[in-house]
Amino acid sequence: MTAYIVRRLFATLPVMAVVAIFVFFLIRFAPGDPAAIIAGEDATAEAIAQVRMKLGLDRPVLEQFAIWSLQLLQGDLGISIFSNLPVTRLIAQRLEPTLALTLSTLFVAVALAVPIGVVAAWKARKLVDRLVMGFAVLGFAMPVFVLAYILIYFFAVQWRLLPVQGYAPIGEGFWPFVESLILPSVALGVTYMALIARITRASMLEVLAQDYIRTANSKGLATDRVLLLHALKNAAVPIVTVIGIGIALLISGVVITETVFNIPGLGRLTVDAVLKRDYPVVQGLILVFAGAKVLVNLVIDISYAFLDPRIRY
Amino acid sequence: MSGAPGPILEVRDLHTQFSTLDGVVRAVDGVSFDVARGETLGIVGESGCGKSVTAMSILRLIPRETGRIASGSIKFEGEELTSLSEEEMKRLRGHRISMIFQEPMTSLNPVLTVGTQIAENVVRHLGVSWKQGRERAFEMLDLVRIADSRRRLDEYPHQLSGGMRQRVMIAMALSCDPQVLIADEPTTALDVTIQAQILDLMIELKEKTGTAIVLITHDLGVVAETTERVVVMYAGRKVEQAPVEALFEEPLHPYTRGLMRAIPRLDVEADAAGTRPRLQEIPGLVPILTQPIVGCAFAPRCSFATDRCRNERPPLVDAGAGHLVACWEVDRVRRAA
Amino acid sequence: MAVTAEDLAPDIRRFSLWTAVRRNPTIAIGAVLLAALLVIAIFAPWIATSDPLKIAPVNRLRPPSERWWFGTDQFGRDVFSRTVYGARISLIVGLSVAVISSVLGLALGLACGYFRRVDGVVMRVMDGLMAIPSILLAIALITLSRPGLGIVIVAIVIPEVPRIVRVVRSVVLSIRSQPYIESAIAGGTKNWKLLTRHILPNTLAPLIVQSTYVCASAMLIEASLSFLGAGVPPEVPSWGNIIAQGRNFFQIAPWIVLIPGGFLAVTVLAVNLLGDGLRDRLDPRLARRL
Amino acid sequence: MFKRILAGALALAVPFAAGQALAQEKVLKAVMHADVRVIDPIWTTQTIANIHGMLVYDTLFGNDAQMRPQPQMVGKYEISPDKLTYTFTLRDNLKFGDGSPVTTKDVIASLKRWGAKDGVGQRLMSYVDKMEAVDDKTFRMVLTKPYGMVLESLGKTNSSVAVIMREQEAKTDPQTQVKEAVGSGPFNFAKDQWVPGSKAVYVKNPHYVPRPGNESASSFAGTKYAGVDRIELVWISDSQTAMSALINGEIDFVEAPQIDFLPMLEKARGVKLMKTGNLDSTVGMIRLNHLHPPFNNPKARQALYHLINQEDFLRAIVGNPEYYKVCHGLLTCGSPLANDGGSAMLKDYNPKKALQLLKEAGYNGEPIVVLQATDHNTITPATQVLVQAMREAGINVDAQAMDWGTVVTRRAKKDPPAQGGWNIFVTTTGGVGSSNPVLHTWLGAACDKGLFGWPCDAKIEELRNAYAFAQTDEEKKKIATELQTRALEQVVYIPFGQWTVPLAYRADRLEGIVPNTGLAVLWNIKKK
Repeated sequence: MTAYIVRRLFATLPVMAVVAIFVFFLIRFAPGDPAAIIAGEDATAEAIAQVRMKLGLDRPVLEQFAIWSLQLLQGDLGISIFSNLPVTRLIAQRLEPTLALTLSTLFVAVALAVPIGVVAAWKARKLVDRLVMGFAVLGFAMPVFVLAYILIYFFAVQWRLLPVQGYAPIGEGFWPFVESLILPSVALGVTYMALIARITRASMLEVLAQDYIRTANSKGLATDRVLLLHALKNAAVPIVTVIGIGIALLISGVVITETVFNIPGLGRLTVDAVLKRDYPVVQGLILVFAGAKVLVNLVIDISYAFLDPRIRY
Repeated sequence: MSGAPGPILEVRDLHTQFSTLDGVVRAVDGVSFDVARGETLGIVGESGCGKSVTAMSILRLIPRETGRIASGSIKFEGEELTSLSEEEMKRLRGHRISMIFQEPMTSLNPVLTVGTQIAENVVRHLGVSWKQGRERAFEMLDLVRIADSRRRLDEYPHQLSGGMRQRVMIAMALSCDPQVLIADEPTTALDVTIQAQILDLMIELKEKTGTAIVLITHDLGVVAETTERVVVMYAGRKVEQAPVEALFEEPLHPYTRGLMRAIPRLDVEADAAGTRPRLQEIPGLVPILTQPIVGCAFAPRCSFATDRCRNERPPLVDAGAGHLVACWEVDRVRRAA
Repeated sequence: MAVTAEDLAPDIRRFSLWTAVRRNPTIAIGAVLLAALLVIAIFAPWIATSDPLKIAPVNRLRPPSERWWFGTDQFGRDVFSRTVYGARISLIVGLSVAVISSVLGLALGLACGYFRRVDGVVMRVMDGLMAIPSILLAIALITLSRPGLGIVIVAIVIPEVPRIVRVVRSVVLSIRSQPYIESAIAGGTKNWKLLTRHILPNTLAPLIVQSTYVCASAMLIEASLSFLGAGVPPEVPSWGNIIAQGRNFFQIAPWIVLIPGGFLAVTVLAVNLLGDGLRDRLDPRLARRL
Repeated sequence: MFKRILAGALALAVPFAAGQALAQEKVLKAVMHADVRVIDPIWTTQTIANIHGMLVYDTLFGNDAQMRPQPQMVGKYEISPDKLTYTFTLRDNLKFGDGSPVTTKDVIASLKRWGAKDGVGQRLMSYVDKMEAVDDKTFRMVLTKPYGMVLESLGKTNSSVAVIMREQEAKTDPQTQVKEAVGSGPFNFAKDQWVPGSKAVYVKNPHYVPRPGNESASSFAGTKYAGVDRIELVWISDSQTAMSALINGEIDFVEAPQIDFLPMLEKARGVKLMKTGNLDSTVGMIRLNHLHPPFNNPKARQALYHLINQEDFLRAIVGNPEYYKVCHGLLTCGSPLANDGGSAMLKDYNPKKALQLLKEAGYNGEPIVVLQATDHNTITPATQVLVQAMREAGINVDAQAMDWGTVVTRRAKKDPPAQGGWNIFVTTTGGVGSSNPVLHTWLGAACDKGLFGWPCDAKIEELRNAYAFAQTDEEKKKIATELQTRALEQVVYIPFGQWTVPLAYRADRLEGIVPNTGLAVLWNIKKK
């Protein structure tokens, strides 16, 4: 197993390399002279030239790439054009809220959607199932931001149950922390839940039609044992796969959710950096998000081995 | 356990139906039979004749969203199964009536160990601890003659051969000493030598435990070797019933005769899919079960058919010595023999 | 179960519209909704009650009424007319992204599945692209250029292509390993003939299904981009823009957000339903998986 | 890479823990109109940088609400009879946030840097012969001419305030941002807790010495002190969210609530609105690029006057007439110098005439590049109204959408519009600055040295100079009228009205807010 994990880790390297190359050249093709942006509002031509030299922008592209890659390997993502702070620091500052939001959403969505999907499959074609499927189809079509505003309007503005905006670090107490995450997690999680509930139902339906479930029923096993052990364990691989695919969805959703709920996480940093054309920050963020996604895929792949004894490495 | 005499299982006028987009399918259309204690009863017929549905109906395993037992009675030890609650039914399944299936490849759960799958049955019904359950599983594996049984307990189905898996299925089904074992095509998917071994094993265990067996098959060869009494089904109806010797000596229904002619010889090789050729040699098509069938269901394919056959449903009549047949033209058939 | 309708009644089904709808209600609902939206989009100039760009500050933030069916926004523009025109943008983005990414994905997928040498390089690049979350990639691409409908489409296409390539490639690989294709290759059948006769037709069903999902997700991404301020120029009445500009007034003028939001949701829903229905019909294998 | 980020995250957790330990401290959570991104108020003209600056730094003088300069850091001062020599002595014991004393070296370096960068400062410096330190606390400013606005300039209360930095920062090239924000103002900038794009944190400066005597605070004048232990400028870009957060009690203060929400804020329990001063706080301007065709021709510039119906703009931006005013002049309406010199041209709204005049001026349908901000409360709708009006008139508009920060960058480009330059952008400026011909830098026409758009007219500059030396109010008024007439003819910019936005705050928690038009100040606010 360890050997497999190591091998898979190495296999992610080319992917990350492609991302890095892409990110580097993406920014090189950007319109406007980064040096001019850095130099400021009414910088002279000389000042711009000076900045360009300082940043090494006057050197050949390949040399720039080599320097940039070397810095990258040392964990140096450069300096933000606008705030003059190291990109790593900006990202580190924003990591906690985003991690908290995605993890809580992941947790809540999986904890709710999987049972919902199981029940829907169990009660296939009954009212419960139709409600669940209706929710799944709608949830998948609902734009996150529209849902978010509706949630804010009722839960925060009308009924004053939860905060309108913001993020309370866990260091400021557990309840404020949880409170600040509820609405964003729901808004962010609905699409994700719809996806997971749907795949759980489909996957369970397929499994429930299998001969071994008939066997389990012929043994007179209790319903929960049949559903949750015999069926769900077999349905787990596609469910886990979709949970993994959905992480990408979450990351995209985080960008919007954090904007709506004013959460100082990586998503808002992304929007700000992109709109301000703060290229080093954009580069760093793409790398971090891509890294996260690759890592998640890795974890998912490895989890298969625990879920299905037929998979061998 | 009531020691009352009489059949352990009585099926009376069973109707099982499925609703589909094309209408209601009458999969079992008024079937009755008894199973005596310790007896081996064969149910034969082509695929789609309703024999599997009959078996599933007894255990009430018909999928609720599409199918239901429309009418009829199933009595187990004098107790009416159709009126039991689902919970009571669950207590019965795998415990007093158990079942094994056609596909040993797919009938075992691929993600649970063999030991778990046997032990959970024992734990569920006999109220023993998991440790004792595992011990019982180990005994059962020994009983069905799986070598190295201790180690096998912790293996997954994909690590076993087809024959071994069917042995595991049998071990599982018998683990709670059931009164009735329903075996739905238990050997069809296996190759010939294994088939014989499994059948021998079943008979041997039956002798040992006194379990009655309902053996469902399309294979008259298997019926001849294994069973004591035979029910022949066609299009959801019982068309003939007889002690096994009587049936093979003088089949009275034209359909049974057709089946006899189509018996695959044991030396015929199984095809690529692992199954031997089925009984498609009788000309014509199985009737459409969504349409009400007027008259004899076999009439369209029957060389003896008359207008009466096509218009009036033949009743089951006793042709002597417990040999029942539903055919207007029994006499002609007899003469044709 | 042993008995199914298919086994028992193989050849008595007669075609009728009603049975088709009953058998596959999702396709029907999706298609009807989508057709309605297409009509709205095509005939927008006749349906709209006023110029969607016309600013009338005197009439700002009016609630829905007889004169302004969907109310007005903060510039006094008619939300109904803007929503109607917005259907154009959404459908143009959805359809063109679906078509362009399908064509590109098909070409690349066929090449990858068929030519081993191409496969290595292209799939590495695709893996890299897929590692970047699509919205992130799209906004990054858009900032490289001036905002416009074209660049938005391109920016959404690029992250969608790898998904299609994967689907097509896997189909090609599975067909290629079929004995009859292998023998055809051994027998010297021309590449293009193999592609067009055997491989292409088999890829179409999953491709069509996949492209409906791409279409739906493209419309959502377009709206999200506009919402984030990185989409089509702000004066263009796309649903995302209408919502983005109205979001600040949600508490006093919720119609600016809810109505186009509803239209967007219904459109995406329609496309998804159509996709589900098509999938059930064209690709039962996939249907069981998802 | 991840290791580093992880380490950073851990490092970050420490201040969180610290924040909890000090839970008893009084914290003011305020949402300003923008996010603190640049910490050098001299380098940028952004108002938010100056709000930041006024928390951290102090000034020599501060103008009061009547725009009269009052000493702030200065203890006493003398003006020679010929009005050429000013001698300033600093108050005792003034210290920077790091504990080091404020000396005349710091003061002179800071004034030099300010004088090199800020328009008002540049003008002042053009009359300064020398600044010399007498000792650590006293310095002398010697002028070449008896310039009349020395103290007003030093005490200016709108953008690019003449703040005093440490010498080490003040020596930074004015074109480069300072790296640290250490001043002698009431608060210290907690740079380690600064999350650009989210919040900026200020803690009470233990070394700050307020003016003695408890002088009542008025605008930048009077006794200033830190009323709370900690100020968090939380950035909420969505004005509706900011409003809801205020009503919900998540924050205490909103500098610029959207006017559409004022009725809701008025109704909200615990929330109060407050007018920031006597003048309208904001003036809207459409700025044309005088360097490139067609607007290098005054006729073409004037043509646009006929496109502008101020009501349209004000309705779109403000909505409620209670908070806006049409103003056909360049000096803030309602201020002493407001006049109608040249106003007639602005009152003739006639889009057809506009196009015709434009064509007469040589316009042939080339695309006019408008920098269109997409994320600004007022500038975004104003630009949209303008673009729409231009399109309706038949002008070929190339509206380039970008965020306000990018507009700020782009507008500095002198390249032709086709090569990354521009023709038109819309902006706003403070009503206080705009009421004075000299402080109103957008009124200037100093060619290359002027502000973006680079109007170039010697007569305008002459008149602004003359104003600075005018002795009587009558003379001032006369010059102001002449100046406005000339500036409107030259079209230094096109005004589209003025408005005021009250600030909103939790009256159940805060008291002692000092009103100041144009640039919110947060000193003296106490938390109950």
